[in-house]
Amino acid sequence: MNLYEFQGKELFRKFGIPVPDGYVIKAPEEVRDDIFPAALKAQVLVGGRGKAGGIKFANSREEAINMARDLLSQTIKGSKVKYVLVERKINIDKELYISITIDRSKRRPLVMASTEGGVEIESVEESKIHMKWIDPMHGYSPYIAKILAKKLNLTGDIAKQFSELLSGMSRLFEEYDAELVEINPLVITKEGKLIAADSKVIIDTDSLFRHRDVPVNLDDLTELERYAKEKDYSFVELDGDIGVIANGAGLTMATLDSLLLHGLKPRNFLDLGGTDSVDIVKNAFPLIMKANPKMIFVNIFGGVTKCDTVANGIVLAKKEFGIDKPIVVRLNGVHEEEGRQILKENGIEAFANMPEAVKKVAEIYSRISKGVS
Amino acid sequence: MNLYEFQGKELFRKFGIPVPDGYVIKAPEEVRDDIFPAALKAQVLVGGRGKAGGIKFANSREEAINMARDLLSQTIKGSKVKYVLVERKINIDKELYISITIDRSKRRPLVMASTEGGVEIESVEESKIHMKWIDPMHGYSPYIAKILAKKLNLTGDIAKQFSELLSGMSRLFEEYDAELVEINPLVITKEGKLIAADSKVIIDTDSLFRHRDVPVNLDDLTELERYAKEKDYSFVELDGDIGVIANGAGLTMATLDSLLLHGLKPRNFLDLGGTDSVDIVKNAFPLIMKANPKMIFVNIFGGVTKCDTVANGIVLAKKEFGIDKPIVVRLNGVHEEEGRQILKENGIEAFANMPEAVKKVAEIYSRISKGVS
Amino acid sequence: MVYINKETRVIVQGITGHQGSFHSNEMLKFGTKVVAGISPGKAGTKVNGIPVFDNVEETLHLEPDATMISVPAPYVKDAFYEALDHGIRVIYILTEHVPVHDSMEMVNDARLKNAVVIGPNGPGITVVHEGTKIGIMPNHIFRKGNVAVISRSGTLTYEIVKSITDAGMGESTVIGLGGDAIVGLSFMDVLKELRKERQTRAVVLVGEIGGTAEEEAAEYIKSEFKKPVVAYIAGRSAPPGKRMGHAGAIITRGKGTAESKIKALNSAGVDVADYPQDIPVLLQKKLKK
Amino acid sequence: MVYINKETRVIVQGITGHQGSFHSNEMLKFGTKVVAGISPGKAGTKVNGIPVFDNVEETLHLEPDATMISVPAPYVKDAFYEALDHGIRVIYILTEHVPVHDSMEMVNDARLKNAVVIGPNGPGITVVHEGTKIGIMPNHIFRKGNVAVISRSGTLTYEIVKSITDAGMGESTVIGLGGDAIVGLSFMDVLKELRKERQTRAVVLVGEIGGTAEEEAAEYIKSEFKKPVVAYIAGRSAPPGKRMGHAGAIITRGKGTAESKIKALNSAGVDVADYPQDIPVLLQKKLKK
Repeated sequence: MNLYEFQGKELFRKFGIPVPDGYVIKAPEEVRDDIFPAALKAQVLVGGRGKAGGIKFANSREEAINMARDLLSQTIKGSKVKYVLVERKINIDKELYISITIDRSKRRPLVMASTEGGVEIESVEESKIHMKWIDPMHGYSPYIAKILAKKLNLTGDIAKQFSELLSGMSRLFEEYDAELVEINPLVITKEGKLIAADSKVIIDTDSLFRHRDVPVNLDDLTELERYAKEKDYSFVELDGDIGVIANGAGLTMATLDSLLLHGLKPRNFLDLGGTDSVDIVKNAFPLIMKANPKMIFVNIFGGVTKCDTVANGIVLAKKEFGIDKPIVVRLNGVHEEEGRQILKENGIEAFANMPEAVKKVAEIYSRISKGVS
Repeated sequence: MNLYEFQGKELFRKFGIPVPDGYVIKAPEEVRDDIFPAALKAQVLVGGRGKAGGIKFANSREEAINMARDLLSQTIKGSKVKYVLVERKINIDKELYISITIDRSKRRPLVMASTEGGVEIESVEESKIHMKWIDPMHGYSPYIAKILAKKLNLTGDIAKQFSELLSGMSRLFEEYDAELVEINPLVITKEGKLIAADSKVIIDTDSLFRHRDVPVNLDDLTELERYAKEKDYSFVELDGDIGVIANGAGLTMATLDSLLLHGLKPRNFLDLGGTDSVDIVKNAFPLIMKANPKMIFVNIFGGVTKCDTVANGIVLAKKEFGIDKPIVVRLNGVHEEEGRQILKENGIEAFANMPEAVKKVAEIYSRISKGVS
Repeated sequence: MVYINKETRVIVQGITGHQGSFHSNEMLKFGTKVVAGISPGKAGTKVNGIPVFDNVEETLHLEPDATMISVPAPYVKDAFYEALDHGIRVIYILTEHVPVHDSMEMVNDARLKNAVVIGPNGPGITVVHEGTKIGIMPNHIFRKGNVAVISRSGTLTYEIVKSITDAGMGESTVIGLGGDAIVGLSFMDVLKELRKERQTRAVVLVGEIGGTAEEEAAEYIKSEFKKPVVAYIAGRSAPPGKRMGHAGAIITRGKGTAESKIKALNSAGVDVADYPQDIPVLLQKKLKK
Repeated sequence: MVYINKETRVIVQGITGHQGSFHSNEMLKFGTKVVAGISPGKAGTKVNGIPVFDNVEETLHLEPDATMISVPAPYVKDAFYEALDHGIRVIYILTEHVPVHDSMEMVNDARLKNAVVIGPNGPGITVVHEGTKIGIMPNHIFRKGNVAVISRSGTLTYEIVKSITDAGMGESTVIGLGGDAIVGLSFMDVLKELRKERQTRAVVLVGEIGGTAEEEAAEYIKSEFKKPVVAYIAGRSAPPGKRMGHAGAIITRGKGTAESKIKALNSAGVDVADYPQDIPVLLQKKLKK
């Protein structure tokens, strides 16, 4: 779950991480007249906001209202701006980078720090990124801040502030099941204060049952993905035009990949999961049809989800929803004979082999495309 | 640091452990007229309060005031009663026992539970005490409550309450650096509620720097011990009549033991610790003299604390405080020759051998005692 | 023998649930010694003839070595520690959606205690030549043989196993590592076990996008692993930043792409199949050499 | 060799403090390879000719194996994890008044990682025949020999060691376990190390009231330990419920009395001295047999 900058900063406050004075608005007239000069920051869940013109500076309320109106009408990388964060402008002396994330191969949290703040960390050369790992059994220890502070050339009071900040970040990371807590830039002000100028916090979606206070932001999903989420399908929208239904995340990915090897582009990822239900199969079709694909490829290896169940689901969907797009089906695994028989009786051919099925998809697709052109 | 029952129950409330309604008073007139019938419980840091008449039951405010007056005038096992806890009387159906303590040899917290509540756990036969250990790396896990609840024959809602209670106890134990969290009796009321009728909480004194909210109770120390604590001496009052000054906890104990083997009884334990300071040695004497011993035995093995430092301290003390009791000194280790020379010059004989020194103590003691009788 | 053998005594935590009861029966049919099930409040009953107990402590007289955990995600950690603290040293977690911080803690703790965690969110382990399995892989796809399959996937694994079986070959050990970002075992961990294991003569890696486990495996194969290895990597067509079903299948910050994995594997002499169905052909080619 | 030898490379965390600077010099004089000291903000300076660094990471090029921690009690845990996380596997903690929950965590973590914790609140370890020590035991009391001394005490240990030396015998390894309720090593842990160690021909246990470590050692000696053992137990005269200086020296709930310990040791064939000074006599008697 990606948090908006302002939500991340609320958590920062809770853990004693200093942030600029500020407040969030949903309409231009909510701008107050107290903290100028101010920064106005469009709140979106995608990156690259600065370059897209999502940050402006205002010296008065009037100026700020106009800027807020402008920002709230923008769409940044496909995301409509719904909130603007109004913050007291800070006097930047230096910009640093600090984050805690999960190192998958070391299976433990990783703290990364750099003197090169304010730019994307991916663009910073590796020698300038300092890393320390947190042992997940005993948790964060303050010596990590001591070592990193020295590498960032922080001394005296700033080093002390850094130690408190990192300890707050690590508690936030742990207590809120975060996948990422990032401050970029972490600013040293001309007044000698360390302050989190931005926030990027991602909370593990699977942990939300114990974090009732974490807001559910779905603005980084497409409209179709939000719909699929409501219906409880594991669904990702892609930019091709062949609808895909498969079972198992790995097999579904393999299905998309196979299409691509034939120069065909999938419209979506849709994994039926491991439940043996005719309804789940059936209702996947109206979801796919909303994506308006040119044709549909159903690729099933029956295990928990049995082939005859899938066949029945397809037949019902065709009848109930009047699916008029071509459907190619490949069935293997548990009850494959029964499944193929059911489909055959309903005039649908089912392949027993994935490469052949993909070839058939390519053939039909090429025919449709010619017909259209 | 031993907490009073009412202080322990304040912590219980903080961790969601149910306790009876109640409040603490320091004077009889502080009794309110709201929670009768009520139990009045003398607050002392020593055990065995019930048998000593420290718990009474009142049906009205008037009755309670009289009882409170009585309790507040009592001294239980040498401890003056300063507080009385007034609590709504509970309807006891069953009395259980539950505690978390540190198992030294297993190096981990131990949870003990028994159906035999309301009596001293030492008197309960072992087969009726159920034990589970908490892994200190991953901490308490709820399965422990599940297993213990079954052994206590708790089911349904009571088992659920027990699970929440034990989880609260374990958080208190961990977050407050407790050495003991004990509820005895843990009561099941006739209304089907689990409630902590008593509390015994001991917080690790060495952890108090991070628990500023834990009260410092010194009522279980003798007056002399409190005085020694203020002066920062490691001191324990004993019931003999030979004052002891030594260095190192082990050697000090060994000194007391050696006296005892000669039928001599030490007045105190006093360990000078590992600092090489004439003042610390010198100021130990007025402390010892407050205990009014018949004689003083100084037993030193010089290491960090050097023998000449000790000698100088003794000489200064004799001069400054006019110590008139016989002093036997044994000096070995670093600078022993210098130390013995200093003492010799001031008319004090110093032994180079502990058994001989103890023999000398016995000899002098016997002479003094005869002189007295 | 990898992690378990025919003598391994298995308990099922959550045996009265849908998955627990169905798969404990399938395990029995496959030959697994399922000695007990756990379901609080159900002690004294039986599921598929397996005695049910209220907690793990009560099963200790049956000397369990391994457990299958099939309880809802919020309770996995408690069930896991109940098993670990009572000395069980092979712990398979079927459950998906386990919080990643829970997994981090469990997996690290287990490694320090020399316990093996399989999963979370994987199909388990089948040691074909020992006739035993813990997990949910379909019984009928296996044939005793010499090919080990290590996979981050479920259904795709079954598909590949079946294609190996259908091609007239057979399997030694098939293990699903799990689809989460943090799982108990990596490809490299299992390769180390297989290095000197006698039954296995060739290995199939079934990887997917996300993380760097395949790249690390490639390094290890290059320097230490002498048996023939072929691979399939799912997710070539996945766009960055999108979770492809599995929590672990995500390309973040330019890392974890299929290209990177395929390149690393190729440079370690591992043939990577374009289609899952090509695996048997690649295997036969490698084994003929 | 027990835990350390003459090649062991030692760092001192808190070297600029009073204890750190004094004892690092004493260690150098004894022969210990003290390769670095830590004191934040003091990097680049020297203490007794030992280079000082800001943190443990900066000393890794010196390949330290062991550390002496002498920092105030609230900072011990951080210093400990700094050492442990950077791969140091022998960690001696001089500091007293370390919170017991911190010790529990540190000691358990270290055991899982095969690290050795000596202390907290003890005098350290001296391996006389290797000419090395970590800790604060006075240099001049030792003579190379065959008696190992394992103790929960400080000064009392020196007294006993000196009496052994004065009696014309000598020591192999002398180790102070620490006076706290939770310490890294028990008598039994060290006895296991000494069982097959060649230098040691007899062992002295210096116990005190509190806990059951002496009783457990007695059990172990009875069944497994064949070298002669003698003992002294301090605290026969201690009343229950009072801490006799050491946090660990307390008789609680009727447990941990000197009587119980002496009885257990006697029944394991261990002679227990009435006075510390009797130890050499008991040793000579045992060694003559």
